[in-house]
Amino acid sequence: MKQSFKMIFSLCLIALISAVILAKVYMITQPAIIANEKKATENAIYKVVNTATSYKESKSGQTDIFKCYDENNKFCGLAFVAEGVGYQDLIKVMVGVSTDFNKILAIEVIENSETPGLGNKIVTPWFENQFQNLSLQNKITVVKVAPSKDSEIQAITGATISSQAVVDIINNKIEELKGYK
Amino acid sequence: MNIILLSAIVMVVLAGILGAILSFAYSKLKVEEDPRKEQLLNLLPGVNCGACGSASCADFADKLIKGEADISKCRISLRDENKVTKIKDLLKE
Amino acid sequence: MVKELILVFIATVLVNNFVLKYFLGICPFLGVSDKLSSAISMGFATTFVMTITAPVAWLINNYILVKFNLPFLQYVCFIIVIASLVQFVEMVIKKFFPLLHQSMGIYLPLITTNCAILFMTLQLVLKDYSLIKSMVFGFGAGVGFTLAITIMASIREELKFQDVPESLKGPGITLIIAGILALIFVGLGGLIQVK
Amino acid sequence: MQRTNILFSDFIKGLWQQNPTFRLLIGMCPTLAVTSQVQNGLAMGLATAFTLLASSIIISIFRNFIPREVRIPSYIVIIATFVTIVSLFLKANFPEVSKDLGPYVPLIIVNCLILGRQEAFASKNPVYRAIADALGMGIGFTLSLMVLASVREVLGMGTLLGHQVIFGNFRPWVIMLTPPGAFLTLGLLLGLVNIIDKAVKARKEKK
Repeated sequence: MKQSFKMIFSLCLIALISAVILAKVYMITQPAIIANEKKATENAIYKVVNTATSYKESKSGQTDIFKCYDENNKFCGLAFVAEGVGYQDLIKVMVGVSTDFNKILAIEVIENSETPGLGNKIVTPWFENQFQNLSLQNKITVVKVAPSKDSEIQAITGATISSQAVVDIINNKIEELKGYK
Repeated sequence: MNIILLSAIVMVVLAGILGAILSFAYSKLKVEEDPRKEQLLNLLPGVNCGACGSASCADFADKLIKGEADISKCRISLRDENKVTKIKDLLKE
Repeated sequence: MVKELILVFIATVLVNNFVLKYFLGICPFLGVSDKLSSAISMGFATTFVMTITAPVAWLINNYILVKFNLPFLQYVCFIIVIASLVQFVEMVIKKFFPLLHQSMGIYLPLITTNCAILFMTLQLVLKDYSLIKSMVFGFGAGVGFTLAITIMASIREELKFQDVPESLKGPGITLIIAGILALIFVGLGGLIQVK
Repeated sequence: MQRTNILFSDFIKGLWQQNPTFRLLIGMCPTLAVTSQVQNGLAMGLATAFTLLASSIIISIFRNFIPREVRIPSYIVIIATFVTIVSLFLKANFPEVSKDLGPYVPLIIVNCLILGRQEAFASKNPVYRAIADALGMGIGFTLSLMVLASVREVLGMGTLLGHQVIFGNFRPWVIMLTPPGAFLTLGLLLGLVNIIDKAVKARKEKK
């Protein structure tokens, strides 16, 4: 009987000590972790709505929408995160749109694990700048050649699935937020 | 409730239940085995990493006793020369 | 719903293969894959174990960690339960099913130090799958592991009769073959796009 | 004097004769997974070394108090605690590195290298020997990760620790950043290590 008591006691003692230490470390590091995440989203917001200096968070359905205000506190644009599955795994895109929701200001791919050297070229400025001032009257489409209409973008050679994925993700999110005003 | 207290309670309860299950198992489910295997198991690292080709150290010990495997295949215990010699003498008996 | 499960299963076995894409279970992959028979039985045992560990991990996460909001205990909780359960289940099988223990039970202790199983439990929490989807994900991960290890074992059995350069014998040539296999599996990428 | 050269031999063993990656071939999962960049390889190496050192100290101090039957679950809980601390520390202070290493940080818990060391060495030797051994293995592991990572980063991206190393029209070998590249590079490196080892042995016999 003594042997089994010793087993239970030692396991519980180790578990107790580890739980207390972990809780302490968690409380110490938690503020820094939250600050990091906030700063990351903030950088992305100010990049896609470049005139913005401050923002207010609001919700539409499931998604957070950041209302951006420029230096003389005028409402200058909206930013939100659109996410979906790309060629390999999840892709997250921060999208900045004009106040009346009919023009994209800019986009930034904030998270992706596409194939290195091919798919992850969606992060290059050349691809992301194509979305600037793209009209949202009709759906954005991907073309292999130089874009003709003002709602077309050119796919990255050799990574059409990833390029198409980014466009689909943005289209679906715009569709979803149509009602938001 | 304060987070430290909560996490302490959760972990102790979990460890308690698991400890009880293990101690019950050790007392009730004892299976008699070749005594040499017991000594071998104390000498082998018991890490069950599978790098020796057999799935666990117990399985590797059985193979050692039957002579199907050689101690050099266990890469972790290679580090310890006197342990390897001890295992070899044990197997020679 | 069933369509989604099949997609997750095929994606985990072929597209996101645990060994050839996520580098998991490499120690057993190098160690055990020189004999086809032991590779197959290890594959089945791992699949069996992964299929039962997945729901256990899902239950721990939803009914302990999420309910009491203790995310930092995730690693410790998962690993203490997996390690203790493994020891207990192995003893039960050794006592009551000696025959089953001979073929499959010996692989049970492998779970505690197997990267693939811990990775699988953490992934199903990260992707926040439902209970059924977690089991299919665990089962698919095990089948993917078995697939990779059996292909490698059959190649290595052929290898005994080829003349491999002296310095590459053993693990060296196995890794190179695994590299070529991984190249083939990269070709399967993009087959299915599933979260 | 006699004690210091035992310590020294414990330490040196980990660096070459019993280098975990190239000689003992344990702890391969993180070795292949995070070595596409030297920075990540270094971070993973140091995280593993810290966990190995910290848990070796604790386990060798309490080696007589932990009953034999529950030693594996107890060791694993101690290791998991240190890994969680490392993971929280990385998330707080180095967010990008923590995102790059991603799911492979918790895998340090089940790294055969650490549990193998605890069971084979730390749980049977006094603290100072456990420290020397843990330092040797930890640094040996970090060095081998960095060797593999530098080969893959230089060929895969033409940079080393982020700075451009190869100039001129060098087309990077993208395969080096993908899983096949990791397997092939490590396989060939193992061959190279064996060749060097044979050469060293041959020269020693000649003496």
